[in-house]
This record gives sequence, structure tokens and C-alpha cells, in this order.
Amino acid sequence: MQLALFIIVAIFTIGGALGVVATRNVVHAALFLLLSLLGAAGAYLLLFAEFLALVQVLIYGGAVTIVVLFAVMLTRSSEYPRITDNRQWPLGLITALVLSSVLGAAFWLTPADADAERKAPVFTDLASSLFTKWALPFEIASLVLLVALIGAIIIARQQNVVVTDDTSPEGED
Amino acid sequence: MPLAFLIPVFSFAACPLIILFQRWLPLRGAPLAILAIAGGFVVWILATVGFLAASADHPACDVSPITHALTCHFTTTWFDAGVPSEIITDSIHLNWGMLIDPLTIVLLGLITFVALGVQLYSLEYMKGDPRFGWYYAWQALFVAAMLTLALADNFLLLYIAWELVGLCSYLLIGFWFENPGPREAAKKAFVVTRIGDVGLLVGILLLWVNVGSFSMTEAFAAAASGQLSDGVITASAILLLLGAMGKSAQFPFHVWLPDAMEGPTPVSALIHAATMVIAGVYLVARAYPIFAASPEALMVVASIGLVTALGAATIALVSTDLKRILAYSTVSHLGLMMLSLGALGWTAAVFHLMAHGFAKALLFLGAGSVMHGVGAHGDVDIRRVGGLRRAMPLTAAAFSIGALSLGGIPILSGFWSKDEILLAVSHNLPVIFIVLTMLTVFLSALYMARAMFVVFFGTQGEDSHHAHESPILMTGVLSILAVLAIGFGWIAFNWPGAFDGFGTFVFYDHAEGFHFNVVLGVLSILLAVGAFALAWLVYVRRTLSIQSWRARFAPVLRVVENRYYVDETYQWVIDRVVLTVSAALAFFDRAVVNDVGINGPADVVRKAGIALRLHVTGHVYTYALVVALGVIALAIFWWLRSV
Amino acid sequence: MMANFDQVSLLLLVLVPLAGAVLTMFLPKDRPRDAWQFAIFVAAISFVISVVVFLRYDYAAAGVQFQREYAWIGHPLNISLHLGLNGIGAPLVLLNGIVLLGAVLISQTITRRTRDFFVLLLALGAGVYGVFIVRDLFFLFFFYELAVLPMYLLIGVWGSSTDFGTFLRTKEYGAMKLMLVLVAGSVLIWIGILALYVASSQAGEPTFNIDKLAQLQQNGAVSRITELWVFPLFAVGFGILAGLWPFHTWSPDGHVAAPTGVSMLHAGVLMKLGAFGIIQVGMLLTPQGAEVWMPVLIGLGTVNVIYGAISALSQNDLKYVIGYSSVSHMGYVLMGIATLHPVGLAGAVLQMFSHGIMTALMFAMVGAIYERAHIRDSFILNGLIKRMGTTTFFFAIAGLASLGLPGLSGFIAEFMVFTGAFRTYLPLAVLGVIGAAITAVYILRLLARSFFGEADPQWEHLTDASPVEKGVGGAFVVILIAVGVWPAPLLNVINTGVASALSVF
Amino acid sequence: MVPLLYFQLLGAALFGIGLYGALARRSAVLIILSIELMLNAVNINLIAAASYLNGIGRFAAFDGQIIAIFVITVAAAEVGLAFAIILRMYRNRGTINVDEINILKW
Amino acid sequence: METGLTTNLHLLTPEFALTALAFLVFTVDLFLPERSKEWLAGLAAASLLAVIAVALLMRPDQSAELYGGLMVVDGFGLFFKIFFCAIGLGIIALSVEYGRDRLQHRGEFYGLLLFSILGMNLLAMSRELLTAYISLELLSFSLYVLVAYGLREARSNEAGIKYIIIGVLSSAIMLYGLSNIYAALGTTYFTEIAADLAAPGDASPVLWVGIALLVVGLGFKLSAVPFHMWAPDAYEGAPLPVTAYLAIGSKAAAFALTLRLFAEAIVPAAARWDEWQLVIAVLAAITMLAGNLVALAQRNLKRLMAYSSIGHVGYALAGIAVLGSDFALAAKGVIFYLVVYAVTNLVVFAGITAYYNREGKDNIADLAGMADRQPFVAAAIAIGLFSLAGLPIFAGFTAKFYLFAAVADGGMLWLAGVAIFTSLVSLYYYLQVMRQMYIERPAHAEHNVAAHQEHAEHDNIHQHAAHDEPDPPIPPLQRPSILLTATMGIGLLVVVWLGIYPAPLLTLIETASAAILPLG
Repeated sequence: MQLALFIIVAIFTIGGALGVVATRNVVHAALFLLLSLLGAAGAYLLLFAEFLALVQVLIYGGAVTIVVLFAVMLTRSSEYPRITDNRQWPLGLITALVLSSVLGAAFWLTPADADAERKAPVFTDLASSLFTKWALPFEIASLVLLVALIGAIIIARQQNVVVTDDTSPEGED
Repeated sequence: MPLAFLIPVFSFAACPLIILFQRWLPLRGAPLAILAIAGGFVVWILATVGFLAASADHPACDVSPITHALTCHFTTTWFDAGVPSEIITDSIHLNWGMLIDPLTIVLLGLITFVALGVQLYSLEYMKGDPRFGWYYAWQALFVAAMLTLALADNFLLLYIAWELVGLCSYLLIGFWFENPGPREAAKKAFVVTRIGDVGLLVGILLLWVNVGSFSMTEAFAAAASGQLSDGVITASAILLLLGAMGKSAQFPFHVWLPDAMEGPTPVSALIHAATMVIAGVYLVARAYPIFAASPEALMVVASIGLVTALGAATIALVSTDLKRILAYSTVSHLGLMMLSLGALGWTAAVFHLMAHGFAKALLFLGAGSVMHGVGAHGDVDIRRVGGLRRAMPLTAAAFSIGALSLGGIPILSGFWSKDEILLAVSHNLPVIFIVLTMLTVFLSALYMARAMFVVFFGTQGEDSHHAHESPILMTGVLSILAVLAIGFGWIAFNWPGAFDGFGTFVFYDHAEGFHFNVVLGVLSILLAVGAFALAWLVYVRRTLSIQSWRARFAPVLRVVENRYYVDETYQWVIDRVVLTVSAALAFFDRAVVNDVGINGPADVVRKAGIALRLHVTGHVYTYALVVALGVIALAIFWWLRSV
Repeated sequence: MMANFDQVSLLLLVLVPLAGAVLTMFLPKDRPRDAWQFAIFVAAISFVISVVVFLRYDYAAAGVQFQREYAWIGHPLNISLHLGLNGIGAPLVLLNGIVLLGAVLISQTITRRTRDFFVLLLALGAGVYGVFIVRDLFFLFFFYELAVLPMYLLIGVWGSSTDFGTFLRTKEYGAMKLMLVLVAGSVLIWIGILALYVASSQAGEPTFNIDKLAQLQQNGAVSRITELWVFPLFAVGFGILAGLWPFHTWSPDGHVAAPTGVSMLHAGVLMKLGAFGIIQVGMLLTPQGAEVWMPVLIGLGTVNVIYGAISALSQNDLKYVIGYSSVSHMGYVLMGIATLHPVGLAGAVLQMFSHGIMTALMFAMVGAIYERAHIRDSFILNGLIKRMGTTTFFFAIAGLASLGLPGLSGFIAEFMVFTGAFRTYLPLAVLGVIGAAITAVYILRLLARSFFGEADPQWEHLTDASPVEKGVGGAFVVILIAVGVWPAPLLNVINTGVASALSVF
Repeated sequence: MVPLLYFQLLGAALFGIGLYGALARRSAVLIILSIELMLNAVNINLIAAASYLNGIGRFAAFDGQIIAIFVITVAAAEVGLAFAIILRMYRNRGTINVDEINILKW
Repeated sequence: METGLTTNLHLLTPEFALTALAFLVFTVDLFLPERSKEWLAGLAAASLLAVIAVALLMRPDQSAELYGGLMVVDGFGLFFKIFFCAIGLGIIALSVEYGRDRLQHRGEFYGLLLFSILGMNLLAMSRELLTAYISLELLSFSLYVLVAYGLREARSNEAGIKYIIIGVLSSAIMLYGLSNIYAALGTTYFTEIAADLAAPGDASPVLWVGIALLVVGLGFKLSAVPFHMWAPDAYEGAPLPVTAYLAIGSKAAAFALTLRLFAEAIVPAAARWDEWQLVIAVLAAITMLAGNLVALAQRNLKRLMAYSSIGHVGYALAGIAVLGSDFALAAKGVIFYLVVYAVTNLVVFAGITAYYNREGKDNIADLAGMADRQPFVAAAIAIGLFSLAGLPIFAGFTAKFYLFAAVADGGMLWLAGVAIFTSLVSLYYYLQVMRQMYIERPAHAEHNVAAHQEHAEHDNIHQHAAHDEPDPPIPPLQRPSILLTATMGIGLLVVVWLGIYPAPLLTLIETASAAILPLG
């Protein structure tokens, strides 16, 4: 039963991911991403991490995907279906395969802990851990978000800009 | 006698004084040089008197166990090089030292006397030259160096003086450096003798390596005692001989001497006839204990001497330039001296050295007088002058005495010395040597007669119409030298009561009194007189024509007239070999060592940089790919290393 | 008073030119003459100090004198500014004092960015002094690099390019090559120094102090294998600066491109740093390696002698002749060092001194000619003696010294080198003597071609050396003769240094 | 019974796929999306380890889950900022194709 | 765990102050008119000075843990805190004129700068992977924005995109490594990692791979080869002060983290587990080689400095590689090198900025004739470059000597050899810059020289000496701003001072490195 659920979740996750990297359409890619993220959220649920699943769905499934779609629309990159893969994709494929094999093999070869069984955290414990033990990273993370916000505003704000396309004077040598 | 060191010091001091203050000194400082050498002459007399009076109980003197002559030794420390450490014990301790023995004494006499004469003579001869002061400066330096050479008690000091006389020779040959002739001749003289000097220096160092000292006496003692192996002795003797050959213009290093006649004639007289060129002979004579220990070396000395003597005599016979005739004559006579040394005729060689020195100085100064008289400053072609005896009687007389003396006419000094040589050769060398020596003697008389007759007797030459006798200063010097050319030989005799003969004073190993071989003597008299007679017939009376002879031996003549093509060979070697090698090496240095060896690696590095930079393609996915590859490499490496 | 002076004399030796360089920076920019005069002032002070230091060096007492130690970086590197002068450094300090003053005086002709020029030149001088007087490898290397550092700009900015017709040797190229090749040498040195430091560290006494390292070496703290590979690093690294074949090509090109004063200082003194380093570091600290490698070094030295001389033979440019002649003469130094023989080594040190003066004189005179004729081609120049008699005279003396004429300093030195080499490597010594003969050929050819003879009308306008040039040239000639006639004052000092340098074998 | 290993392998696979996307895609937007996949792989890994191993050895208090929260936060911020820059690029140059974004190279 | 949470928060005063002041900058920015934005630079500088002052008051010889060991306030952290703030001051000095003429949103610029310095400070104190990561992200995010700050410049945009893509990718990799370590050990505290590593037992592949991935993340931040490729682009595209900041600040911060991570998490286990030394050594070697070799082929000054800085990272990494043998020596070497590198680079970048502000050019060839036009700036750059090349009497020499001696002493003489050799290579390209500044003439002066050469053509051999050439008139540039001049002046003094007498600084560094000295 658990295994079946896991397989379903895995198929969603992996399938969505494959969709993201394989589709020719950017909008589709965003939607595939959503699919994959939801699959991941399912995996969190299987791991009894309901809170994380929730966060995943809210932040990723909601916010991130929407941001992505905005980006896609603003850059009208959906009009460029030819934007697919670059010339080095075979190399990329091999590299990715090798790397995930290495990572996988590392897990595979690490002896499993016999006592390992899924446990569910208590929400309140989690919360108190987050705000006591991890308070400092939490505060810093808030600053990170702030910086990202300010930066995004500064950079993306519409201006009547004159682009100085000072193409590198390097020359084609 | 210890004051003998003053003999060169006067002149050494004169040189820089003249250079620095010539502008303010009377006669540009010439009197300073003359005074210096005159002082040297006086000191020499005093030293000689002292030496003659000294005996083995003089604190500085001893009878040398090798030469068995009284030898006096005065030294003072010059410098030390290297301090012996525990492992390597040798270092060198150098002295300024004088070694005074009969050889030194007579040589000093020759040098001081001729130099004094020549410098006096030059007052007139060089008058009006724009570099009159410099001339005397170099003269002084030369004399000083030459005297040092004669006095030196160790090889290093000898080498130093040896090089300095070479330098002065260079400066004085090239004195009129505006003209290409003197300039090139000077360079040639320096370079050729320098090649010989390589041998000399190597020889000196070889001796040092085996003896452990530069001291001559120690080296001689080692050679005589058999402390040195035969190989070392022969090698060092040959190497010293190389130096001697360069300086004394022995074949094949003789080429510079005729060219050196480009210098002022008094210079030729002093340096290239009487003094510097005999340094080589002197060296062999001085280092005779080493040569004597090696029969092979002596044979080489004799052979070189003979080849030189004969070859130069033939060339002298066909030369047309007065000074060149004299120059080849010098070469030839130097060869005879070498031959004599090689034939164990040590005393004969020294004796001939002296006799030749006076006579040849006389001849050169006479030639200078001729040039002065006819107003020539370069070459004097004997075919263009003639019958000068009327215009220049004193010069003619003096020159003739010199020529007769060197030609070997009896009772003149040249006869006696030459006779001694013949004696030695006939005693100690194979018969072919004496035959060829006789031939040389004949040729020698013949070319001397030719020069004398053509220039002073016979018909008036085209260049000699305005000839006039030289000033009294010059002729005076000539006269004194002429007296010596006549009479010097007489000191060879045993004068009962006064003097036991040259051979009892200047000798190697054992004193020998005067002796005379009738057969040889008569033979040489016949040859000499015959030669003069022949020349008289050919050049004065013109009753004999040599044209048919010239025609018959035209090819031989051409070879001889071209001086056996030795100069050409040298020229070819220098142009084709040395300069080509040098240019090739310079190109190699630039193109291979530098452009490939040095620039190459730099270029490789730079090109590597240029090639490597292409890895930053500008595409962000490449960057990502490389990062990923790095991840894989790192992960796998780390993992494998950790297992 | 003098005792107090001894306490600080070595420090002053470095500080005076360094402070001079710093102060020169603050001189007004547009008054070149002031900069020159100030530089003369500084160089003269340092000259006086160097003379005093040399005279105060007590050769009877030998060893390292005037020692002072200033702590610098503590444990574990234990670097200290340890000053001290030995018998090999003392004559070279004197040499630097002389040549630096001469070079500054000669540089009166620098009119462009004069101030900057003297800043760099004085810094260079300070670096050279430093190398000769420190007893710590770090500082030795420090000063060594300091002496190399200004060269790029000195040549690049104030130098001159040479057009050979078929190709061009630009000053930029010369400067860059000189700099890179020399620093490449110091790369090797640096590695060698680190290797010794590691050895000392493993022995439990980490230090860069030369004397302590030598002590450790004597105690066997440095393994034979280490010495075997470290010595070549020092020999080649320092050798590069000494013009070691086949790494010598920076020298002709660099010296030719450099302005006169810099050529004087560089060929005259800087090349000696390399030889000094081989003795002071290579031989002292890795004697076992030195013994094994010396045959190679003397072989290369001999190649230097012959190769340099033959190459000089076919050069047309006056400065190139001198440049290659330096290569040739430094060969004698290398030969002398490689003999490991007291006489040969003393000869090498004396040759350093002698060659320093001689080559500086030659560069000065050629500089004077170039200044006036704007050309250095010996085929075009002729009859210089007519218009530039004094210059010719000085050049000729320097030339004669370089061909080893007795009575001038070069002879004594070469002769001693030969003596040492004869004892140890006879065939090579013979080659060395032959090299000296070849020197005569090119020097005499040059003299005959360019200096003697009838002058072209185009050289009518030339004027003889200026009073300053005459003064410098005259002084150098006097030194050449004095050393040639009476080398004892120098040799007394050198002998003690050589004895201690060889005591480790 | 699903072992921990499965989740870890799922994470590894996801990481690989994300990496492939980052290496192979041309659109800057898609590259960022692919990297988001990689971050998700991290999260799966963290949460799985926390969930399975809590209480064993040093594992305590489900720290892995907390870390995952931070990862999600940072990932979101990254996306926002990255898209802002991409947007600026698009406005300036009219393209977000990384093949064409190569003025700067070598 | 919860104990000590609130007891010693005062130790974080500098950080809180910095946060508050950064907010203040943002706030004031809203009210300042466009022409008065320079005041913000002053405000930011004042904030940094205040932080330095506070930090100076703290005891460097004591160490106190915060938040249950997430952070520690110790000599190391304090040293780097002051160091980073000083760097920040320098960058502000570089930015004022440049920002006024060429940047928009200057207020936010300084605010972001402060935030990034905050991130660096926190990084230097972090003792736990997540905290370190988040601090690093604070720094990185600020830098992403700053690099892309040249809003109108295509190059700046491109640099931003590349930087953020590779940055995010690396952070993903690093996080994966973190997750692996967590999965293997259950902890992310440095000291606990060290304890587990040192404990006997079989090592798990997950852990090794995790650490490898973590090192990759660091490698990106350090721009160690092969994770360096973003660096040249980011440096070239970024606004000049930001380039300087990337070269100096971000590197220094990354090394601070690396040092503490290795010191506290890895070195203590070195006895049992030392192959990381070889890994780092190899990374160091290829970093030096690649950085310096590629720099040879550069024509853009900023790009050149990027490759040059990659080379320098290689040297410092070499020091990291030998942390396991003589920690104190190696750590001191690295820190000393970092300080010297920072000061020297600051001088060079100040010089480049001063020139760029007047000329608007940053190619190497554009520097031609600079020595005549801005003599002081040229001298400053020249001295800086000499120092970077490792020539005495400048700090670079001393620092390199110290560092390489440490490397050699650590048993990696070969690595020291590679480092020394690549220093030689670096000299070549530094000299190329020098050549442009001092020897070459600007293009518009060329025709004079050409005419002169033609004049000399009639000789078959001619030499054109420098002093023959009449100086073609080159208009001098307007003097650099006082701030830049002062930066260069102070920087040069420090460079020379450290080159001649580094002992005082080394004493300070001694204290800093003693704080992280592993006990094991």
C-alpha cells in the first residue's frame, strides 16, 4: 500500500520533472513543474511531514508557479517554442545521469539503519524548534527575503532606459 | 745590485707622467723617457759591476745547481690568492721578484743600450708628429715592460711583462692608426702573438699545477730533479715554445712581424729587431732546464727554428721593400737562434741574440735614416732607390757594416756568433740540419748583400735624387751601433788576463771557452764572401743576369714571393671559418637559444592561455556543465580515496 | 665613534638609497636637475659608507662582521633582518658603491621623467646592497627581487630599441624578457629556499638564517638527496642572473635596451648578485649538491666563455658586443666558482669586482658615444678617436682589461680563475684561456673598426666626453689599473671570505 | 514498507533530472525551473532523513524538516530575484535565450 | 539547547546595529532627494565605522557560543568582522563618485552593501551548516543584485544572469551536500561533524559525497577552478565598485567560512582521514594554473583582474590544503594573504575606478599613456600590481613568502612550486598593464611618434631612444576624487607597511587563528 502510494508519488514527481526538462513549451514546463512539486508534496505527506507538504503546496505550488507564469508572460518566452535545448544537451544528459547514479549509489551503498522508521513530528515541537533553536537562521532568512524583494524591485522596475549595448570590445579574436 | 729593480721602474714612472702632463712638458715629455732609460742604463752598469763583484757568499746570490751560473734573487711579496683550507691546501703566493744571472745582465744591457739609442734617434725621426708625446709614453712603457720581462723571477711576472710588451708593440705598430695599414698590422700582431700566448699561459699553469709554484727556479729544479714526468715536461716545454714562437715570429706565427713594419722605423729597430722579438728566444733560453730535460722538445725547437730561418731567408731574398727584407731577415735570424737552442747551442744563441740585436738595430735605424733621407714614411722600394752612398755616406757606411756583420763576413760580430751556431748544429743535430743551415747562411748573406748593394751602391734610383744625410743625432746613434756591430763579436774570444770569453760568463751548465772549427769556419766564410761577391756581380756590376733564373723558377718564385701563402691561409681561415662560425653562432643564439629556447616556453605558456580562455564560452550552460563535471570528479575522487 | 658606526653601517647601506628613493619622489616634477643632484648626493653618501665599510672590514679577524639582528617575523618562520658582511660581500659592497655613484653621475642625460628614473635607480641600488649584506634567506631573496623589480620600467621607459634591419629588438621586448627570465630564476631560488626551510623545520629548528642553516647542514639535517636537487635550483636560479648559458639571452638584449646608467649598474653589479648567490647560498647551504654538480657548472661556465666570445665576434652593435662580452666574462666567474678551489674562487670574486668596473666603464663610454652619434653600429662609426679621444682612451683601457691584459684588474682575476681551474678541470681551463684570446680578437676588431682610423665627415660634430663622463671614466680606469697592479687590499678580504666559503666542503 | 533508500533514490533522480534541465535548456526561465527541481530533491532528501532517522544517533527534533523550510524559503526568494534579472535582461536585450547571452566570454 | 538563548545576545550588538543601520539607510533613502544621495554613502560608512568601533571593544581572546552553538563570537569572527567592515569602507569610497555618475538607486546600493557585509560577518561566526548557508545567501543575494546594478548596461545584465544561475545551481549542489551530511550524521554542527568524522568506524559514502558537494559550493563562492567560470563574466559586467567588492569581499568571506569549516569540522579528523588535503591541493593547483594562464590572454582590465583573483584564490587554497599539518602556520598564512590581497586589490581597483570615472574605459589598451595623464593613479596601480605579482618591498611579497613557506612546510613543496611558477606567469600580464601605463602612448599621440620614426628611416640601422622622442602633448586628466586618492594613498601605505613590517598584523592574525585552532 505504502509502496503503491510511493510509486504514484514518484511517478508524479519524476514525470513532472521530466516534463519540465523535456517540453518545448514554456508554459507547459511551468505546469509540469507544478505537477512535480505537488508530487513532492505527496512524498512529504508519505513522510508524515504534513506541515512541509502544506508549505510546499502554498509556496511552490502557489507563489512560485505564479511568479513563473508571470515571468513567462512578461518575457513572452512562450512565443519562442524553438527555445528548447542547447547544443550540449547530450553531454548534459550523460553528466546528469552519471551524477545521479553517483548520488544514488552512495545511498545504495550506505548501510541502512535497522531502526529507521518514519516518525511524525509534533507540530508544536517543530514550531518551537524553528523559533528557538533555529531563530537566528530564521531571522537571517527574513533578511534574505528582504534583500531579494528589494533587489527584484530595483532590477525589474520599469524604466525608460536607454540600453548601452556596449558589446564587449574584446573583438572576435 | 738590489737596485736593479729601478731599471724598469724609471721608465714605468715616465709613462703615466708623460701621458698626463705631456701638454706642459718640454718636447712633450720626450726627455723624461730618455732620462728614464738613461737612468736605467746607468743603474744597469752599476748592477753589472755589482754582479761581477758578487760571489756565492752574497746573501742573495747562489750558484744555481742547474745552470751552474751565479744567480741572484731578490723578491718581495705581491699578493696572495686564496687561503689554503684544511682540504685543499694550495694557494698562490705571488712575488715581485728579480732573478739576476749573466743572461739577465747581458739582456738588460742590450735593451737599455738599444732603447737609449733608439729614443735619441727618435727625437729627430719623429719630430713634428702630432702624437710625439704619446710616442715616448709608449716607448717608455715598452722599455719598462721589456726590462721587467728580462728581470722576472717567476713565470707570472714574465707573462705580465710579456703581455705588456705585446700591448706596446700593438700601440706602436698602430701608431699611425689613421692609415689602414698600421691599424690592421697592429691588430694582427696582437692577435697572432696572443694565440701563442695562450700556449704560454697554459704552459705556465701546467707547470704550476705540477710544481705548485710560479717560481722559475723551483720549476727548473723540479724539471731537473725528475720530479716531473716526461709528458709534463715535454708538454709544458712545447706550450712555452708556443708563446715563444708567437713573440719571436717563428713559423707559423711569423706573419705579423713583416706587417709590423708599418710602424715607425725606430720602433721596428727597437721592438721588432733588437728587443721584443727576442723575448721568445729569451724565454726558451731562460726556461732551458725544462727544454733540456726533454729531447723531443729540443728537436721541435730546432725544427721550427730551421724551417723559419730557411723560409724567411728565401722570402727576404725576393722582397723588394727594404724594411720587409730586414723584417724577414729578423725572422730568419730568430729562427737561427731557435735552431741553436734546439741544438744545445745555448751560449751561441744568446751570443747571436746580442750580435744580431745590435746589428739589426743598426740596419733598421739605417733604413730609417734612408727613409728620412728620401722623405718616405711608408715603404721603401729598393728598386726605386739606389746609389745613396754619395748623398748619405754615413748612413751607407753604417748600414753596410750592419749588413756585412749579419751576412757573416769575418771579424765582424755576426760572423763569430753564426759560427758558434754552426758548430752547435753540426755537433748535435742530424746532418740535414747543418746542410740546410749552411744554405740559410748563404741566403742570409745574399739578401743582405742585395739590400746593401741595391740601396747604397749601383745606379741612382728614381726616388733618391733629393736624398740628404740625416741629422747628427741619428747618424751619431748609427755610428755607435756600427762600432758594436763590428766589435761586439770580439768578446767571444779569450782575452788573456782580462776576460775569458763570452762563453765563460754566459753559459748553461758548463762554461766553455772560445773555440773555432776550421772546416766550418772556412766553409761559412766561403759561403758569405761568395754570396756578397755574387750580389756584387748581379746588382752592382750587373755582369750577371738573373732574369733567366727567374724565368726558370717562375712557379717557385711565385710561391716565395707570395710568402708561401701563409697570410692567405690565415686570412681564409679567419674569413671563412672563424667569422662564419661566429656569425652562425650568433644566429644560433638569436634564433635557437633565444627565440626557441627562451621565447618558446613563454610562447607556449601564452598560447596555452589563449587556448585555455576559450573554455569560458560565454554560455552559461557550459559553466553549469563544468561545475557539474567538477562535482562528479570531486565526488568520485573523494569517495574512491575514502574507501 | 667608528664602533658605533659599525653597529649601523650595514643598515645605513640599505636605508640611505632607499630613503633617497623615497625622498626623491617628493621632489618637484619639473626640475630634472634637482633630482639628478639629489641622487648624486644620495649615491655619494652610500659610496662613502661602502668605502668605510670595506675599509673597516677586518680581514685578519675574518668571518661575518658588523652583525646586527632585528627580529621580524617570529615563530615558526623565525625570519629576522640579520645583517652581516663577509669577505665575499665586502668587495661587492664596495663595487656597488662605486658603480652606483658612477651610474647616477652618468645619468645626467636623462631628461624625461628624471625624478622617476632616479627613484627606481636608487631602489635598485638599495636592493643590491641588501643582497650583499644580509644573512637571512628571506631577506636575501627580498632584496634580490627588489633589485630586479625596477628593471622593467627602467628599460621600458628610458631604454632604446634596436633595429637589425631584418628584425627588431624593441626595448619592451628586452625589458619584458629580462624581467621574466630573471624572475623565472628567482622562482627556482624561492623553491630552493623553501626546501631548505622545510629541512630545517623537520630538524626541529625552523629558520631562514643562513648561518644557522649552514650549521644544520653541517650537522646533517639536510639529506643528501635534498641537496642534490636543491643545489641545481640555486645554481640555475642565481645563475640566470649571472648570465649562465643557455639562459643568458636576456643579458645582451636587456643591456642593450637599457639606458646607460642602468646598463652600468645591471651588467656591473646586478649580474654579480647571481654569482654571489651561488656562493653564498648554493655552495654554503648545499655543499654536497655543489660538489656533485660543479662539473656541470664549470662546463656551462666554459661554454659561457667561449660562446659569449664567439658571439661577440660577429656583433655590429657596440652595446651588443659588450653584452655578449659580459656573458663571456661571467663565464669566468662561474668557472671560478665551480672550481671549489681557493684560488679559483677568489679569482671569481675578484673577477666580479673587476668585471663590474670594466663593463660599467664600457657601457658608460658607449653611452657617451650613443648620446652624441645616436648610433651604435660599429660599421658606421669610425675614427672616433679624432673627436672623442678621451672616450676612446677609456674604452680602450676597459677593452684591454676585458681581454685580460696584465696590469689591469681583469688579468689577475682571470688568471686566478685559470689557476684554480687548472687544478681541478684542466681541459676546460685550457678552453677558458682560449676564450680570453678570442676576446682579444673582438675587442681589437672593434677598436680598429670604430675608434681608430680616419673619421667620416659625418662625425665632425661629435664632442668629447663631458667633464662628468671624464671624471667617472677616469676614476674607473684608475681603479682598473690599481687593482691590476696591486690587488692585495681586495684579495686580503676576498681570501678570508673564500676560505670560509670553502670550509664547508 | 517503503525504505528510506527509496526516497533518497527519488531525490537523487530528481536532482539528476533538474541538473539535466539546467545543463540542457536554452531559456533562462527553464534553467531556473530546473534548478528548482534540484532544490526539491534536496528537500525530499532532508525530510526523508529527518522522518526516518529521528531519534537515532544525533538525529533529533526533525531538524531536517526545519532545514527544508529554509530551503523552500530561499528557493522562493531565488526564483523571484532570478526572474527579476531575467526580466531586466529581456527588456534590455529582447531575449532570454542563454545562447544569445554571451557578450561576455573568454 | 534553549539555555543561553538570551543570555549573551549583546555579543551580537554589531550585527544588530548593522541591520538597524541598513534599514536606516533604506529609510533615509526614501526621503532624500536624488542629488543628495551621497549622504547615504556617508551614513553607510559611519555605520561601518560604528560597527568596527563596537567590535574593537569586544574581547578577542574569549569565545562565546550563541543560539546553542549556531554561532560563536570569538577572535576569528571579530577579526573578520573588522576586516569586512574595512573592506566595506573601501568599497564605499570607490562607489561614491562612480555611483553619482553612473548608477541609479544609490540609496539601495549602500543598503544592500551593508546587508551583504552583515551576511559576511554572520558567515565568519557561523558554526553550523544551515546558518552558514543562510548567511552566505544573504551575501549572495546582495551580490546578485549589485552585479546587475548597471541597469542600463547589457554587460551588467548578462553578468547578473550568469551569476545568479550558476550561483543558484551551486547553492542547490551545496544544499544537497548539506542534506547528505545531515542524512549521514544527523547533525550540521561543525564540531559534531568533526567528532563523528574522527570517531572510528566505517565511513559512509553518503557522507563523503556530501562533503564533496559542500566543497563544490564553497568552490563556487571562492571561484576555484572548475567552479570559476562565472567569475570573469560577473567581474567584467558588474559596475566597477561591485567588481572590486566581488574580488575582495566575497572572496574574503568565502575564505572565512572555508577556514572555519575546515578548522572545526574537518581538520580535527585529519589524523584519521586526510585525503581532502590532496583534493584541495589539486584544486588549488589547477586554480592557480588556469587563472593565471587565462589571464595572459585578456584584454579587458576587469576581466584580467578576475582571472588574476582566481589565481590568488589558488594560492590561498594551497594554504587551506596544508591546514592539517601545521594549522597555526597555514591559517596565519592564509589570513595574512587574504588581508594583503584585499588591501592590494583595493588599491588597484581604486586606481582603475579613478581612471574609469574620467575616461569611461576599462580595456587594458585604454590605459596607454596613463602615467602621463594620471601619474599618481598609475603609480598606485603599478605598485598594486607589483604587490600582487609578489615583488618586494610590497605586501604581496611578504604574504606570498609566508604562505608558500607554510605550504612547503606542510609537506606540499610541489604545490608551493606550482604557486611560485604561476606567480611568474602572473608577472607577465601585470607587466603588460604596466607597459600600457608607462611605456605606450595613447592612440591620438601615435602619429607624432610615427612621424619621428619615419624621420629616422634614412639610416640602415637606427635606434630610437625614448629620450629622442619629443613628448607629444597628452592632455592630463582631471585629478581623481579626493576619496579615491585617499583610498589609494592609505592603501599604498598599508601595502608598503605590511611589506616591510608585517609583525603587528601577524600578531592580530595570531589571535584570530588561535580562536579556531583545532584541539585534536
